[in-house]
Amino acid sequence: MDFNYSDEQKLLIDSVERFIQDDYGFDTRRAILKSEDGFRRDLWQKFGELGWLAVPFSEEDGGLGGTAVETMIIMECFGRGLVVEPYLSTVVLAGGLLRLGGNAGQKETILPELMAGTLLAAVGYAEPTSRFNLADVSTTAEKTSGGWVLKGRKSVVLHGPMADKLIVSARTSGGQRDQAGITLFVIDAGAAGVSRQDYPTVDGLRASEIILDGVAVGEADVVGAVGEGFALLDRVIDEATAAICAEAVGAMETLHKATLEYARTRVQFGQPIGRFQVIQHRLVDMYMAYEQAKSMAIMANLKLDAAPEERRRAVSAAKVQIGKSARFIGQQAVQLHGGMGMTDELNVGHYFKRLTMIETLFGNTDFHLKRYAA
Amino acid sequence: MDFNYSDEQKLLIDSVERFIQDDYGFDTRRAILKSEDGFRRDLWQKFGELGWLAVPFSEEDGGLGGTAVETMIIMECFGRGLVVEPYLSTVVLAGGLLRLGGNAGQKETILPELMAGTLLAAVGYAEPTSRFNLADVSTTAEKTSGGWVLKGRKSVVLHGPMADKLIVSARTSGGQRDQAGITLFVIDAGAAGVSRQDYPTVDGLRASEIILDGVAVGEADVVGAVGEGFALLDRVIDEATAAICAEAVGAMETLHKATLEYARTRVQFGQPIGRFQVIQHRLVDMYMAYEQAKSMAIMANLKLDAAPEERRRAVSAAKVQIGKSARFIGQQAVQLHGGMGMTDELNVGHYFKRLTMIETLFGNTDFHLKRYAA
Amino acid sequence: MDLSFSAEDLAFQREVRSFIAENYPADIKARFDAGLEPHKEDFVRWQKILFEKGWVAPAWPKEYGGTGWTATQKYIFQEELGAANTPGIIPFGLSMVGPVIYTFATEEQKKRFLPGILSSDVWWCQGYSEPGSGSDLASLKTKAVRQGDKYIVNGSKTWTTMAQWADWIFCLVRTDSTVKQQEGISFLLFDMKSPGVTVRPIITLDGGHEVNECFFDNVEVPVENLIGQEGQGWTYAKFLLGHERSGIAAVARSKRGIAKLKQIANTELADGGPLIEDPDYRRKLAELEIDLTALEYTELRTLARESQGKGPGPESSILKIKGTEIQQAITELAVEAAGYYAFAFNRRAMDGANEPIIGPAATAFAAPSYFNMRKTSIYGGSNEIQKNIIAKMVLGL
Amino acid sequence: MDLSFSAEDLAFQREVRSFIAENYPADIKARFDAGLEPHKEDFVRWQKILFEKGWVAPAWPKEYGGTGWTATQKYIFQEELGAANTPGIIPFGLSMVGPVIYTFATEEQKKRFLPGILSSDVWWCQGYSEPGSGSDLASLKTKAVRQGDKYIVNGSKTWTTMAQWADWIFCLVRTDSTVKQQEGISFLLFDMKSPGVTVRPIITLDGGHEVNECFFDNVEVPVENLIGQEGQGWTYAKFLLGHERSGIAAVARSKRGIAKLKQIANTELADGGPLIEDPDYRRKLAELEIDLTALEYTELRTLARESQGKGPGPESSILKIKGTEIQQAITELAVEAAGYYAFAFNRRAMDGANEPIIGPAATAFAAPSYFNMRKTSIYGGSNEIQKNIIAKMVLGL
Repeated sequence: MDFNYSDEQKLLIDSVERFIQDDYGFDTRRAILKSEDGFRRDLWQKFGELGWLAVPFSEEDGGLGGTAVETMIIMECFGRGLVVEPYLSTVVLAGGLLRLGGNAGQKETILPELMAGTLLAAVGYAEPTSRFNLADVSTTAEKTSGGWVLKGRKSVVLHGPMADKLIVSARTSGGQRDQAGITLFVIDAGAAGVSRQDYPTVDGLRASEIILDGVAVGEADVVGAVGEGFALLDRVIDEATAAICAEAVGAMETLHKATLEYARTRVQFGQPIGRFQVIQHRLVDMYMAYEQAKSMAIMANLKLDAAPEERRRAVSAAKVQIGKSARFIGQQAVQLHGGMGMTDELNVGHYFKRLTMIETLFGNTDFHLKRYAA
Repeated sequence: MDFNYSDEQKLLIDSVERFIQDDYGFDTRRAILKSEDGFRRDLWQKFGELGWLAVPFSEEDGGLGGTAVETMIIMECFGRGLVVEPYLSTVVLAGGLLRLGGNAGQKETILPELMAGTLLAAVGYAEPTSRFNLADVSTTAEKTSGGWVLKGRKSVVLHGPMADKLIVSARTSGGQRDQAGITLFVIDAGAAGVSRQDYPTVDGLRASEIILDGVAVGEADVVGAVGEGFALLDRVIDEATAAICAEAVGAMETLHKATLEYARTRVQFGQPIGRFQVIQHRLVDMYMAYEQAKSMAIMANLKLDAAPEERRRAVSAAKVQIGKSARFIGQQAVQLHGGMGMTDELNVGHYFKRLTMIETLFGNTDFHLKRYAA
Repeated sequence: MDLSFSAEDLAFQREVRSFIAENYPADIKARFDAGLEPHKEDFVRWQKILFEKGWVAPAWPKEYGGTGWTATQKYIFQEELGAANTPGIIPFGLSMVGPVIYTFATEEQKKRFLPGILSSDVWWCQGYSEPGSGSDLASLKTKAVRQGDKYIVNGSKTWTTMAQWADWIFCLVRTDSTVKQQEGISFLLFDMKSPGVTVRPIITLDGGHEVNECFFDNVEVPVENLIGQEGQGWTYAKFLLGHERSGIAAVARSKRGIAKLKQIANTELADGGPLIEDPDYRRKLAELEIDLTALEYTELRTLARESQGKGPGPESSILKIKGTEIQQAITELAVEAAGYYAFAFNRRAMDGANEPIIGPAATAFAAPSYFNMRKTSIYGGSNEIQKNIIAKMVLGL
Repeated sequence: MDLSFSAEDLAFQREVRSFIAENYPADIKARFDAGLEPHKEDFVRWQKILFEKGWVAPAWPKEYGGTGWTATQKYIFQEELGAANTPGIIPFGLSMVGPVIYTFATEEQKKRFLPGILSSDVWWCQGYSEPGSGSDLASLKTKAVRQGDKYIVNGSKTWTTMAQWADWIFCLVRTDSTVKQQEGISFLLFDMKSPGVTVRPIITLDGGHEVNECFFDNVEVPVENLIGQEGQGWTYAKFLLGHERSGIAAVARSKRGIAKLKQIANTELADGGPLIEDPDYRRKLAELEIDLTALEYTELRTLARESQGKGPGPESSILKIKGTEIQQAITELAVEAAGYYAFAFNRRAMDGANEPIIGPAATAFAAPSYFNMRKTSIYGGSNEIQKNIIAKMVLGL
């Protein structure tokens, strides 16, 4: 048993932390949010140059062969800086599906560009009525002679507007909520029959509603096996869940530190508010919530390769803890900052908003409690 | 809309409060707990003389024609004094069943003695596997030529050891958890076939496991209509639930006051602990929990005569609030009293224990949340 | 003790209900029911309708334009307004400065200011908080220096709600820095169009513009705009904060919120069934509704005490704390109900732009509302301050 | 980073497991599994078994009788003891006074006291709290006045756990009242059979006898029983409180508690089905188990830091707070599972009398255990004090 980072991992931490500190200040991020694209392509290129986009891929596939710990490190640092670039969608989600389920052709054509930072991708796993159930798929893939035709709607596809490739789940057999019969397809974002409605999200990202109206795909565009997409998607969504748990930990850390600093300096009734015992204990409760969340994020990331049952329980347990901690820390950070915490001007509200959406993303606390206890 | 007590009600409050203050000190109660009987017959007689045992019964039946408000007043005062005498079982439960469902003969023979304080009664509504579902009845009543024969077991019959009469639910038709087919019977505690295992309860009462092994009863011993006991029992248990909500309010009030007083006087680190802001806010939270509980106890008691659906929701809502408030106030009263709160010597633990059992009695918080939302 | 309404009360309830049904403008109702950001005109129009009926100021003494209603009638009125989802009464004139004026001002000032408040022709805003003062209101720094028959006001106020729509401001200013903090404060009224007044919007984390900073640069205020005595402003300020707490529990509003949650939970799907059948969601809704019932009866008990001439005392801080906790919890459950569509930032649609809404309309503003409602435990004396008040004033600690 | 055990660790785990299986006496196990009040002999026998194996003091330096294990081995050992439900190590000798002695005492004192601690031939108790001192330990009043080669001790101690079984006490006494509170305290050891020592039981709200008051009436204590220097007792006391926190989180114990809850919830019926299928109960169990998992990994992270020579610092206050909250929550859920049978006060059966149990055996002591476990957030520095410590020492407030 070992909870220490290797020397290489420490270097990675330094590198990402330095980036956040030097190149991703609050004003930089604010400008990105207001920009047309909603992300910075030059920074993304830099991620590629620094090797961050290649981290989880095997050396065989041209990657760096990193483990979940490296992804955890990057996501935790990104959480500290509230990075909005599409790392989660492109590298963790789409990259994860291709890494574990992609065929040789897909890996050869897509992964090099993805790792170089010249190809962005997003994954459509949710539908208007699916809520958090990955098996609740109404989008259909009808068999044709040379492949399949997709029809349906994928909702809240994060980073959809900037994606060059989309991976979507569709039903090739079975009933609406059957796990069997789901197939994953990779498609060009610009393919005929694909239409998008793009919009900003409350936490500063961009997302799309994606309508698939007779999108033709070939046999070679299936990711993983036909009808067996659920297990692959479930696994990769678990990886992504563990990744956003780490992101949340980073965001909570920054938020707690900012609130602590504010409590030390903000004077009310003749003394810093951090002298008031109620505020002190609140900050202690936030600190404990943070430590418990951090422990669980580590645990979940280290259990991603366990047997599916154990992995699912570990990830759900972590998501429950992170959901509770994130809500508490987010709300209390705003509360203790008083009116300032309510402004768009201060970073606090932005962390709170991102944490709120992480609470929802890939299933909220109730969902994961049930999945854990199932 | 009116939240004030009438002048008569104020007199009743004075009278019960004076009794608690003058005749029911903590040492008196402690001696009662250690006594063979577990209650004081002379005090009970006094209750009779003061008219308290006749409060809810109609003038026609020889009672005082009081409303739920009078019962609420008595129970709230009893809660302040942690009175262990069998008012709930004899007057509210058994008395309630006879008041609403008793036939003329039962009323004539039992109620006068009950009101005079010479007859005690208890009600068996729970069974080893019924939990809080009043319809979950395995005890059977088999029809004979002249009446019925009862077989089964009633568990945790509060005040069973001292009861002269028992009213029990038994199944005359239907399946184990059907509401239809339940019949209530009044029996002599000493009847052939009745055996008891008596024991103390954690909150200072006495209770019995009651085995009915072929107890013969007559047609005249049915309370209410054959097969329709559920609605009657459900109504009276709601009355009793509202009554213990009031009792809990009284207990919480005393406990909060005692804790407040302790916080004002207990010196730690050079000042009364009530000066520490965390303790102050805790006491405020307890105060709010008490006020919310009091509001709900009043509401439920005033809605006992509403249509069954509304009554049930009102009572369940109150029981949920009281359960939460009682747990919080009880635990925090012990916590703020520190080691002293843990001793048998101080009254605090006794209030906490009674509040804990009230949380369970007639269905705990989870049970009533579901009943409310049903 | 009795929960039922008298025949008179029931008749009154019918009267209020039918008045609202007949007079609540459909376009305002549509905007409010959709959860869109209201316009200034919505508030003004509705308040004028109530004013014409004589119902705009139930809390005021009859001689100044009040209704003379019993506590029960006031409660019924609030309930009916809440149930109908009418615009809330903007408190700055009617609930805040109005009572200060009719209690402490000169006859001349009453004649000058009260009519505009009642008719909603003058929109007021509140100059209390300052950038540095926060919960420690008495530490305010905005200065008013007397020069002849004028005060020269310099300083700034913040979190000034709807100042962008305000005609006048009532403002706490420091007229004496040589005495104890609380004793050097005065209560001034002035025109927001006075030279030297600048209003800067503050955008909140939900993207809305509700509050502002106000800057005063040598603003000249005639001395006849001083209320009461110089240096007594803190007394009036405390009176104002303690006076009008009816509706602070927001019970009617929260009832509507819960009804809307139920409606959402009946249509949102979870695993193919309505969300309301999810035991966790169902339980949370039930707990919230029970919390609200407890608050409602606590408020009714407070009103009953009040109608006997007791209070409203500091116990009403409970109403503020529990009321805001419940309002916030409602928005939390709305976000949970929204699922993934909580992500969609429909801000421009919320502000009334003719843009399509992403996701179901019922939850389109769930997340911004949740973010926005965090303010309720901060403003009007943070909930921590309310607990300090209860500890001191009610528990004697 | 890696959660898996090395081959050596796995072998060690097997060794511990089989040692327990072979050596844990069946009669003690039966009593502990049934939740009965343990006898003194249970603890002593089990500790002697561990002592003979050389495993009784893993936290001690090897030279004094420790095991020399790695942090992971110590963790595995605790886990296995917990899983097997063995008697907990009585801390007073092995975890408290022992480390003080080997750290601060003279060679002679070490020789005199350490063997009896390791062999469990001497049962120690802790003389810290006093009737008036509570969380404010340094305000203690028990006096020791030096007369020649003796101290004369007068005063009293309270909450003295298992003093009724104790042979010796380690006791904080005031040897100088003229200096600052913390500077006038000394650390004395003395025989509980000394003339003038009286032990009075304190019955707790669950009806149990676990703690006592100890009265000292002119108790004569030889000066060679003073540890370290006169007036330095507070230093040793703080060392003791901060030193041995391994196991403070009680993870293994709580894991067993949750396993038992699951077993209960699988047999108790609710509406004809097992309670575990009730969605509310199921959710609460899941939440508790997740809380415990988080605590477990927080403890592991703390141990990891510790094995790198960092800490255990004040962060371990988290372990105390969360650990006790979880222990208490487990007993709450047991009471809920018991339903009406939680009423039955099976105290005499719990104390080992040959009496029938009312209701299912698995929940027979649910309520007394719940009442008893309230102590955990009070003792060892109340959870409020722990939060003060974190605020000051970790957050720097």
